[in-house]
Amino acid sequence: MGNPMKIRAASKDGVTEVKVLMSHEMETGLRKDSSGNPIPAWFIAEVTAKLNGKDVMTAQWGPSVSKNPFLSFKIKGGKAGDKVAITWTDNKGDTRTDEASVT
Amino acid sequence: MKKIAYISILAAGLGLTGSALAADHTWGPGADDASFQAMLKSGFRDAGLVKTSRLEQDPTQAFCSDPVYAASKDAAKKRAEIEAANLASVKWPSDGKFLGDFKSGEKIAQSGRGLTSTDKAEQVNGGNCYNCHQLDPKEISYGTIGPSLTGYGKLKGTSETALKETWSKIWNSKSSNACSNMPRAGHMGILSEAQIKDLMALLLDPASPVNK
Amino acid sequence: MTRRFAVGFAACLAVAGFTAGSARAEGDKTIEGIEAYREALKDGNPAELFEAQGEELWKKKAGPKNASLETCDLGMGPGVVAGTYARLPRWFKDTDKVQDAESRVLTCMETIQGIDTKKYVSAKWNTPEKDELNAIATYISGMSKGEKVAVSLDHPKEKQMFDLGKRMFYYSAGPHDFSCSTCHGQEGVRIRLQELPFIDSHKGAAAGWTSWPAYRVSSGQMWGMQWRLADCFRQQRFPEPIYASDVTIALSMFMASHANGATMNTPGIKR
Amino acid sequence: MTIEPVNRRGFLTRMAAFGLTTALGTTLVSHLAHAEWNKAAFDGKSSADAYKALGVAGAAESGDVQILASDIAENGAVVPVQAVSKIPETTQISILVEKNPNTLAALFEIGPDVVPDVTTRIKMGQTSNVTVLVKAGGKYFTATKEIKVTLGGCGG
Repeated sequence: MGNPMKIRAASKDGVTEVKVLMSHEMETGLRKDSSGNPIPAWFIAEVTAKLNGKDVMTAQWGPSVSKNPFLSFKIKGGKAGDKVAITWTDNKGDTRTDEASVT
Repeated sequence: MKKIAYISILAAGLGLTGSALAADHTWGPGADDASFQAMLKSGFRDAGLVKTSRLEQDPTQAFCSDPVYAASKDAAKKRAEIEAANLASVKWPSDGKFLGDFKSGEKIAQSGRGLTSTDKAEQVNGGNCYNCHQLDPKEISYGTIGPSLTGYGKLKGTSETALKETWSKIWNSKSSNACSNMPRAGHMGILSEAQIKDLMALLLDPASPVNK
Repeated sequence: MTRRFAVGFAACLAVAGFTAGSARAEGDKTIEGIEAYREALKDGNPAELFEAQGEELWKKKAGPKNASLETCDLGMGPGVVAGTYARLPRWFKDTDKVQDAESRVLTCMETIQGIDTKKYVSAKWNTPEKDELNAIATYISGMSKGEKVAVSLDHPKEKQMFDLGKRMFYYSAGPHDFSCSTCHGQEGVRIRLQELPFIDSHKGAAAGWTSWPAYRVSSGQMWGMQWRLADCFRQQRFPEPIYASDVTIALSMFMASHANGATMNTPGIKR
Repeated sequence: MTIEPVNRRGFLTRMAAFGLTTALGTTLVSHLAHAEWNKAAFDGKSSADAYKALGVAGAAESGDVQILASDIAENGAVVPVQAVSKIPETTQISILVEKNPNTLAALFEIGPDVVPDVTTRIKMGQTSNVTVLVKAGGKYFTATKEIKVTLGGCGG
């Protein structure tokens, strides 16, 4: 399930700027723990952004996206009250969706 | 209240600066030594290889922990004594050779590792040099607490005076400046004699990037 | 001495085919690049994720008494969180101690929730216990964002803590002879590329105090002031300061009261 | 992968200009979300590997692709990168870090309702060229910038 995301979506001059912070370790799989055992890769692999239930952007990520990822993008249109939903799915199959209203 | 103001003016007159001055009873006569010692004792615990005994001070550390007194005119004699004692502790290279390998010296200068509570015993200590000094001009990530040492060897040459001055500064920085911010690498066993030779080469070898 | 080194520096670069002027431009470019980098980070501070977690922990019933921390008195009365971080550390009548936000949370966990906080104090950094405390401190600090620091030294114990903190700041020990002041005792210097605030001044203390708790991008961890101080001591090659001990409160008091009047910008984001 | 979706997307983008997106968007963009995670591309150890796995036959450098990032990163763990395409019919934006153990960092499928302007933060193991690869109208375009990663803190 993971921890909640922080989503901000603000509409200005016909463009909605969306900023998302996700809570995730984004472990590369290349690091070792203190006893020298490799730490398995664990990262968000797919991200989907929806506006009012409709896909507007998807992304595929590798483990070199930073820990606690930040994503910012711009939707054409969008107005106050519209719903922006973000879903991520990690390589272990864990997934989480959060939603925010456009302001 | 009046007395404090008077002391402040007096201190300002002596050319002392900084808010260290406002140090009413932080140090010296009237200071609450008992509370401070109790705070130290209750405030720390052993962690990894680091024991609470590290909080015990040698005379140099104790002297420098009161920055107002340490920098005062009254303490001039004491400063000289501390410098002399530190200079006397300098061990010169056992084989008479001052310069090692500058490439290895660069690695030692880059490393800030060793002797922390999270370091393992087998960790080779670094010199922490780039934390405070510029050395190889190609390294853009350097600190400024100490002076730039870029071009140091060009400036100093390799006369015996230069070798000894540089060696004693690295081995025991307090030999020339009682309360220098610089660690006493040789004296405190942070770096080995061989490591110090390599740092000497980094600074003084004409082929070192520091002197290119 | 300084001038001689400067001459050496210029000469060296001339040999390498630069002029002193371009060398300076090069240095400025480095600093500019770093500033642009920091600016870019401000746009989305992952500390917000921890603020949200902290708020949840604050409001969640827990412990033998199955109570939330919502009635905790952080100095402005039970239940008040907003503005408290900017007024801490302070003396509390019930404990007769000067406490910072983090030590006060421990008190509330004990008295309100009935939790034995020993394991919270002894837990290492980066454990669930310490992560909880950091998240709660982050939440509390966020509720003072924009507030002016207003720490009192009126109570004798508050003044005593300040004095002890100042003395601790200048206390040199360990294999490297380091004290806090080795790095934070003068204006305008840096370690590597990291500028170091001069903590025994209003400006420097304000820069430090008003930006912690902060998200560390290097580790992806959320650090409260307790962790910040503990890691300073680690790098000083000192033993480990005990969480919420007087040593940590004293240094916080020294820093926070120097920062009086500055605006809290917490939680921050740091390298 | 067939060429068909590309053409449809191109069509869609052109239609968007006429304000028809709302009418057509829902059905046409749906394949966006279900593209399978491209393991071969993310496993690639070089730009060449990643390009091959992505089906990039040749990419031209273009002034209409922008990579906005500071010249220096104070810490390689978090390097903010903004990738912008001014090229019409942009459908995909990828970020590649040449010297990372795995070159491809992120790939964005840009629907017609989204401005081709995305910002994220990536890890960099060392100073490296960073490339933004844009797919527009079925062709590929790039912009590359070196980002220096410095050693911060006390080097410990």
